[in-house]
Order: sequence, then C-alpha cells, then structure tokens
Amino acid sequence: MATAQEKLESLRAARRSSSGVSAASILSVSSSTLSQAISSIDNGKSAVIIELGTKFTKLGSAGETTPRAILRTEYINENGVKIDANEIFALNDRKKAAEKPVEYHENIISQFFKFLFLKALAPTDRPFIIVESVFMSIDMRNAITKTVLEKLRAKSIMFMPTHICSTFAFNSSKALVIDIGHSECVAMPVIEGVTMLSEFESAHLISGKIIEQRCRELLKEHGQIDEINGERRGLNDTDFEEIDSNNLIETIAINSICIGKERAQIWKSGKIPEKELLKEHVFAMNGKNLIIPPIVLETPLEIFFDASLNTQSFDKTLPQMLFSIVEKCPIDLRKSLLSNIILIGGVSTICGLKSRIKEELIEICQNAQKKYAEDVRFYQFSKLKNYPLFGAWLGASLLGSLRETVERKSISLQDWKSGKLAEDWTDIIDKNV
Amino acid sequence: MDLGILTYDETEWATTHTGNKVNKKHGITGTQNIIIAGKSIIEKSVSIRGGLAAVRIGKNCILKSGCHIRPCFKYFNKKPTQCNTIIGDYVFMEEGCIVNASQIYSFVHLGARCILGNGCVIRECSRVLPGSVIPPDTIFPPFSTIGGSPARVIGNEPLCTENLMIEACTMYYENFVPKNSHKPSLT
Amino acid sequence: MTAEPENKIQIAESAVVCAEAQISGEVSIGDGCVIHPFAIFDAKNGPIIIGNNCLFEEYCVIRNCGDGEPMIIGDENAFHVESECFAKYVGNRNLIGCRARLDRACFVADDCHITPQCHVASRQTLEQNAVVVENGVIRYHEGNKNQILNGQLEVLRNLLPNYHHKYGKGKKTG
Amino acid sequence: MSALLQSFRVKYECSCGKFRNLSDLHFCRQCFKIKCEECACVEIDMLYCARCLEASTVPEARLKKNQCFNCVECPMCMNILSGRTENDKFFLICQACSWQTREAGIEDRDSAKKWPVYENEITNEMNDVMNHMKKLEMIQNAPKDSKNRKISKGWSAHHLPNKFGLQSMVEKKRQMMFPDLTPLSVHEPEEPLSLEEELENRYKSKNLRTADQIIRQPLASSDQPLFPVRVPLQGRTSIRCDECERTLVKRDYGVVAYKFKISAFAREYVPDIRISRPVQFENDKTSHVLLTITNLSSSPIQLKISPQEKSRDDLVECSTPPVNISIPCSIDTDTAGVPAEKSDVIVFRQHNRIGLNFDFIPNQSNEHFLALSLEYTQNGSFGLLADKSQNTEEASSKVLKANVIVQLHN
Repeated sequence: MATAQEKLESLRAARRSSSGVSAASILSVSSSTLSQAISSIDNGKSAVIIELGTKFTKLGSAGETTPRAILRTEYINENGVKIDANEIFALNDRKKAAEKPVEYHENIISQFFKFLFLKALAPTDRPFIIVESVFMSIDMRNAITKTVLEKLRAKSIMFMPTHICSTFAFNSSKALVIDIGHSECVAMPVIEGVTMLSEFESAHLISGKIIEQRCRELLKEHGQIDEINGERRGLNDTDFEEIDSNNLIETIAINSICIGKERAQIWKSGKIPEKELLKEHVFAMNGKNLIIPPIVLETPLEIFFDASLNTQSFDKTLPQMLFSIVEKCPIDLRKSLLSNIILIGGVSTICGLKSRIKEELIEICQNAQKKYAEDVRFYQFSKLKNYPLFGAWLGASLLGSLRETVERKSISLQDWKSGKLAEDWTDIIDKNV
Repeated sequence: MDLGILTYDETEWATTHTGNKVNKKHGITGTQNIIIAGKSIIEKSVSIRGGLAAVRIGKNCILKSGCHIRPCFKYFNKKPTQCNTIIGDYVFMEEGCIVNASQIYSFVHLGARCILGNGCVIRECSRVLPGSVIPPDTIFPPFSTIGGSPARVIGNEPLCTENLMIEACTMYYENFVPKNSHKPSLT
Repeated sequence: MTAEPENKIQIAESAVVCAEAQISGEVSIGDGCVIHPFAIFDAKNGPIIIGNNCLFEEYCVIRNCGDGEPMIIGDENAFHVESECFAKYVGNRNLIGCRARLDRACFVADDCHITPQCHVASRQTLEQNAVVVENGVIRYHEGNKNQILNGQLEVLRNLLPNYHHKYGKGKKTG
Repeated sequence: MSALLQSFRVKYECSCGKFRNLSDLHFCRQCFKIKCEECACVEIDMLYCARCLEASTVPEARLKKNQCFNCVECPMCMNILSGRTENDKFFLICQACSWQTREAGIEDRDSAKKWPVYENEITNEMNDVMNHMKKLEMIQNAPKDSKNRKISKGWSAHHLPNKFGLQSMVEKKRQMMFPDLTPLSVHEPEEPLSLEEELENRYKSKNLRTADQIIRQPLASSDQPLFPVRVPLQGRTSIRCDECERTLVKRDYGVVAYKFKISAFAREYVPDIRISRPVQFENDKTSHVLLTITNLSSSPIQLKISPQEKSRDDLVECSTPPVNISIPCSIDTDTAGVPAEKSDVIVFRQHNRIGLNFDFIPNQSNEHFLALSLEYTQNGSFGLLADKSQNTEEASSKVLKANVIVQLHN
C-alpha cells in the first residue's frame, strides 16, 4: 500500500514544484486496483489496446481489466458530416473499397484514430495492440499500420485475432468461441490456443443490425400511438423520424429478451401467452405516447432460431451453425466442445440468450440422435454481466502485459519503412516463426 | 468578408463619455451596479438586471437586441446569495440570448437565441452555437465550440480566435456610425 | 389586500410584485410570490389564481386563453425568463425553464421539470415527476420532491424593493 | 469568430493540398511551408479535466485511470452534477434531467467527494491469470537466451561438486529461469441462468436503459442501478511540423491559459484576403469583386497576385492582369515611401490594407469560385532568429507561394 502512495507523492511533488496548480486530491486506491496501479507505474509505457468493433470501439491500456473508454465507431469530420462505421471499414469489403482511392480511406482512418486518441490516451511512443477480426482485409491492416506508426508515432504495432484473445480470460484450453457482433457472427473452436480455422462458421443474419431491423418491423406492425385526444392509431413515417432522432430502436434492441421455445411458438401463432413476462412500455415524446407492446421486446431474437423468418439468405440459424461446427470437428473433441462455449460481442449480453441456445442445441442433438449436447455449459463471469461487451479486449489486455512477447511479435516504424508488413497469423502457420 | 457600415439614428441612442453606445429603448434596471468598460454597443430591448447584483462588462462588447443578462444565484457556504456577473472584453452576443452565467471570459461569441444556465462559466475564445441550451453550473475550457441542448463541447475553435475577435469587434464598433455623419463610406 | 376597482387584482401582503409587471384581468397572487418587472399576466378571458411562494421571472407570459374557467397555479413554482404558460392547471414545485411553453389547456402535475426550449403540447396531461427533455421526450425521475427555490425567494424579497416600486403603490419604498 | 467574419469564403491551400480557412492554418518558419492540423503532427501536452479545469501530467493521469476524481457526471444525460445539501448531508442532482443520487440508492454523505463507483470484481482473478502468463512467458523465452549464450564446456559451475556453495547459486538461477508452474485452475463453465431468474433481478425503472448509458459504465450490470460517472480527462494538444519537428503551436502552462508560448499562425505570415463588399452578379456581363488584402506580418512584402485560368468548371473567368504591389507591414509607421498609385485595379490604400478590384464573367451554374495564386517575398524576418546569422538576402530571396479560392456566391 505504501509504495504506490510514495510514488504518487513524488510525482505530485515534482509536478507541484514546477507549477502553481492546486494539488490533486489524495488518490484513494481500494486494494484490488492497487496491484494494477503498481504494475502500471514501474513498467513505464504500457501498451495501448484497441478493439475496433463495427458499433463500439474499446480502448484502454494493457494490464487493466476494464477499458478506459468505449466509444461509438463514428466521428464528425471538420465540415460537420458524420462519418459512420461502414465508411471507416470500407476497405474491408472489396466492392466498397474500389469506389474511392485508397488514400481517401486511409485519410478517414487516420482522422478516426486522431479523434479517438487526442481525447484521452497519450499515444506517442507506446506499443499498440489491435484486436482484429479474423477476416480483416490486408489493405485495411496496412492502412491502420500506416496511421498508427506514421501519424500517431507509436512505438510498435501488433495484431491479435479476437477468438484467441477471448480464451485468455478463462485460461481455458478448449473452447467454442462465438462472437456475435453488430455486423456478423463468427463462431470458431479454439483448442489449446490454436484457432481451428477449417471448422469456422459465419452468418450475416445473426447480428445486432438484424435485431434492430426486426425491432423496426415489429414496431411498425404492433406499435401504437396514443394521440392527446385519446384515439389510438398505428405508426406512420413521421413517427419513425422522431423514433430515429431519439435512437429508440437501438434502446429497444438492447432491452429485448430471448424467450423460451414454446413461448415463441405461442407468439408466432398470434395468441398472447398467459404468463406475463414483460409489461407494456410507454415512451412519451412531444405530446404523443408510443405504446411498445411486449411482443416487440420479446420476439426480435427469434430470427436467430427460426429458419422460416430469414427467407432471403441461406445462412444457417444459430443452433444449426453450432451443430455443424461440432460435426466438422475431429471425433475426440465433439463430446466436450459444447460444454465449453464462450459468448462475446455486444449482442450476447441480452438475457435469456444462453438458456435458449442450450434448449435448441439439446433439441437438435435429439433429432440427430447424437450425444454432443449432454451438458451445454457457458464460460461466464457471474459478477460481471456486461463482460461480453469487452471480452476480446480483456484478453488482449492480459496479453499486452507480457512485455517480451509484445516486442517480439510487433513491428516498429523502421521495419514498416523497410517494407515488412504487420505480422499476420497466417505467417505463423506458414513460416512457423 | 469585411463588416459593412451600420448606421443608426442618433435620437434613439445615447453615448456615454467612455464611448458606450446604448439604445434608449433598453430594459436596464439598477444602473448603479452596472459597469461597462467602454466602446460597447448595447442595442434595443437588452435587459441587464443590475438590481439583483453587480454586473461588470468589459470593453468593446457588442450586445445585440433582446439579450437578457441576469446575475446568477449561488450558495456560498450554505448561504444563498445573488452573485455578481463578470463579462470579459471583446464579447459578441447575438440576438435574444439569455445569460444567467456567473462568468463569461473575453473573446467569447454567443450565437443567437442561446440560453446560458444559472452559474455557468465560459472560458476565453469559445463559441456557443445558435439555439444551444447550456445547463446550469457547467464550466467550459478555452477554445471550445459549444452546441446542442443540453450543450456539450463539440469541437475546437481556431487557435488565433483572440486576434480575430479583437479585429472583428473593433471593426464593428468603427463601422457603427450615426446616419447623417459624412464618414467616407469605403473603409 | 389592495383591490384595483376594474380588474380585481388581489396581491397578498408578503408578495413582492414589481411595478413594471403588466397585470390585466382578474389575477389573485398568493403570499410570498416574487414577480420580476416586465412579467405579463393576461387574465382577460378568465381569472388566474396563483398559489404562494411562486417565482415569475421577467418577460414570462401567463395568459388564460380558456373561455371563462380559472387557470390555477400551485405553490413553489418557478417560471424562468421568457417562459409562456397557457395551461389550465399547474401543480406544485414545478420548474419551467427559459423559453419553455405550456400550450393551451394542458395539465401539469407536481414535481415536473420542463427544460428550456421545450414545450408541453395542448391538452396534454403531464404526470408527476415528469421531465420534458429535448424534442419532447418525457423521462421520469424517481426523486421524491423537487427542491427548486429553497432560499432564493427570501433573498429576492428583500433585494427587489430596493430598485423597483411595488405594484400599484407608485412611490419608491427603498 | 470565423463565423462573424465569414472566413469560410476564402480558402487557402495547405502544403498537403487541402483547402482550409486561413485561421486554421499554421506556418512553419523553418521550411517556409503552410501546415494544417491534418498534415502536421499533433501531440497531447497536458491532460486536464474538462469540468473542473484541473491539470494532471501523463503519468499521474494514468494512475487516476484518465478520470478526474472530484467531478462526476450524471449517468443519464452526461451532464455535470451539482451538489445540494439537506440537513447538512450532501447529495447530487443533475439540473438538466433532475436525476438524483438518491435514485441510485446512494444515501446522502457528509463529504462531497469520492462518490461510489463500480469496481471490477474479476480484477484479482485476472491478476492471477496475468502472473501465470508471465511465468509461461519466461519458460517460453528462457531456452532462447541460453541457446545463443555460448556455455564454455570445461569450466562451468554445473559439473562442480557443491564445494564452494556454487550449487545453491546455480539452483537459484535455474529457479528464476524455470519457475515452478502451479497449474492455474480453469474458470469452470457454468449452467446458464434461466430466463425467469435473470429477469426478476433486472433493475426495475420506468426508463429503458439506453446504449450510451451502458457503454459509459460497462461495470454496472443490468440488475444494478446506475452510479454517477467519473469525468474522463481530455488532452490539450500542441502542434509540431512533421518535416522539421519544430513546434508550431504550444500553449502556456496551465489549463486556462489562452496565450501561447510558441505560436506560428499562418495569418501573420501570409497576406490575408477578404471580400470587402457583397458581390453583385450581372449574369454573363463582367461584374466586379472588391478584395481587401491585409499584411499582418512584421515585414513589408512585395506581392504578385495573378488570377488562375478556368481549370475547374465552377471557377470563374477573370480578366484582370496580374498585379504587382508592395504592402508595408503594420509596425513601421513611415508610410512615405509607399507609392500612392491608383489604377483601376487598386481602389484604395490604407496603412497595411489594399483594396483590389477584380472583374470576372460569372459562369452559368450558381457556383462562382475565383482562384488566385500569390507569390510574395519578405525582408527575411520570417526566418528563424537562429539562422538570422547566415545571410538575410538568401532568406529574403525565397519566393513564397500560396493558392487561394474565393467563394463569391453566398
């Protein structure tokens, strides 16, 4: 307890002598955060960890267990236009990247990074660790490396795939990692620290964006508006503009729940189940009351489990996806894979999702007479319910505290100038560095 | 764009010895407690409530029509008091802004119809966008562009705002000439 | 009670009403109220009954546009600069921000807080503890009572008479 | 103040090719280039809390986790909370959305500081994992070190009997290199909670919790009330030219300082062009624009303004020939030497301001831009005092260029 205190006093004495500013308040450090305070003092410049999600970006410094800031992946450029996530990640898909020259996208990325960093974290000469999804395109990585090394003058940069990072926190040797993000869902088994790339499954229909679309359709269908003079009417477009200006669809999507299978059947057949889970919610906006019936809050997630709803695309539903992963796995893993599931990503904080996945998996395994789903169990921290929001970031922060491995695997400005590209996880397999 | 010539007819305006030009149809009350440093322009129906507490306005300020300046209400060691309002030099206030602030430093530009909550402080060289509502007891650092309701810092001002403001306010004051004067029209 | 003959204004003894306030029609002001100069009370087409310990800042407009029935304003309300109130009933301990507007015949319960530049639609009823935030969204705060004016009214009551005549009395008291 | 002077009308070209207001540009006195904040290198020189304007250096900020300790924000609308007292107990209230700390179940306190914040319960567990990983890392790196270090075969302490107590020292070294690895227990996966259990301990409140409130304090799970949020620190930046690493702008010490220790605003080194009067358009007849050029620098300049031809379609065809003028600087008072020539182009001449009249033919679309290119030389006072000692002719012979686009329509 005393060392941190003395260190801080010496820091403050040095600062006070050089400035007339009033002394900062005494640092009250509860015992659990003290050990980080010590670890962040003596190893000098700890690494900066960023996870670039399509909806939120998490950034913080290594060795800590909570990110310093979770910001939305959008910013306002100098002439007031709001640049949102799919423009920042335009390099990821070839079709959109081809429209504009690469420098245009690089410029957007460098503006976004400057917006992120000049607010809080001093980025100069600190190592960077970027948690990237496995399918980030090569020129996106080069653009990020160029920005971080040249524009922000960081010491070095290193890329880490999300799936391995999320297994560090549980120190688990065998896990099926499911990352349900805002734009897509990628599920992959990670066995003994090796990403089993051949058994991956991804689906665009299982994502936050689709839930918000479902919420909008359900609201259009079932939502009602109470005018001041009492008459109730359905929703029209002007109401939806107001709804969008208050960002209400996103709030509904976050507060929605995932109900059991038989209750979903009752909702689907049009009847109202007698046991009432959620009450009707009233949202008042300039004079009108918007009535949000419980069906809007309970059934948006059915699109994950009900194949009849996603007619246009051929993506599998969530349980079928997991089942096909287990089928593809080598024979000795199949038994125990479903009892070590890790759920990360913003969508997996929705309550009721885990129990519904378990129920669906048991049902699929019975139909296929397979005994994989004896005991379906999930890695979770009961004391930290919002853990999936920054699960991958936490793993990278744990790895970031190891100084030598970070230096060995990351590249610095000189390497970048000499043409060496940021290390890709495929290089490890090819050159088995 | 240089600021054009603005003419006013002398009957409606009173000029003090320190060069302040005050419209006669003002709503200023409690004039003993109000000190205006000099070379300021106060347009019509501006109300300054000197009756509640002392108000000090710096030099070369420009208060467009319909501004209300009211001293704020604070608790000093649990005793409620009306505390003074201090407005710095070269402050430009557009039409119809309600100022309950406790302190506005110099080179600040308040947009039209903005509302400053009770007891807020705006540091130098900042700009408040028109129609923004600043909640009470907020403090804004220098060079901040403030907008939205409840207002937040949404950008930074150019770093040479101080010189720009001095130039603009002095030019505005020089070009504010009585109607029948024979000033050459081209400066 | 000083009663003007034609528009029957009743002002309580302890209320401080500045001379420059324009009061017309049948207005009765409870005790302890403070009315800043240039406040406009227009009770031509219906009486206005104001409770005690209310604060009306300058340029606020209180107009009863209902035909005949009284407009009732409870106690400990604060109407800030340039706020307009055409409501039918305003409860107790409400805070109406600058340039806020209560449209015709709306009903405001107790402990509400209307942020500046917001408005309550006509004939809308506002429940207790409602907060009208930007573009009309209503949020509810679970705190029990709004403390808006504790201490401000006494200060204003002994400050205002120094610089403003009392309503209806003409000569300067301070 | 750029709004009142409408300085968005005249855009100068920065060395990185972008067109910006003159007030946003800086001038590097070493490489004589115009720099904007995009292409210059921007760094954080001081972290401060935006609400209570209290400065903290970078190491101290890292200790405080980039959060200010004594000001807290309302979790609902991210606005400052102001203190209120009731029978001399403190509580906080947000005056924008009247949220109170009592709502979050925090009873009133006697000290107005250090409001409760959610702690991360899994920190201790994560520290064990970190220590375990550090041990694994040592094992993984150890053989590399010993491999490339040549171990001299004959004389090595490994074979000597434990005569001089060497063995214990070697044992200690091996212990450090290969720490005994106590296997860390896996965090066991658990059964998922049923929907009903999760639902009924969900925090009951009349308002739905929005996404912004969750990401502001991710540690508050859905069954706990929202606590006040500590205000994140903000960085104050200083700008350095990326080619010659010289600082262009550095503010005085102290958060509320608005003066500058080092300031190189482009305004003081590049002639400032403004439209003097609103422009009247007579379509497809030559109409005029009156531009005033001010020399705010500290040296008289010889300026050559030449309108550029119509490279883009919204540019305007300008028919006035290039103009050569010299403008005195604002400091030296003797204006005798300035030729008071008045031609149809030079309309008026003040001390350091010149009014120039350009006539142009407006184009069909309602967008009219006038492109000008400036070449000017100065008497060497722009250069750094350091290399003043060399020769001012070389410094003053350097011709400085700047391209300007003037937006004539409003």
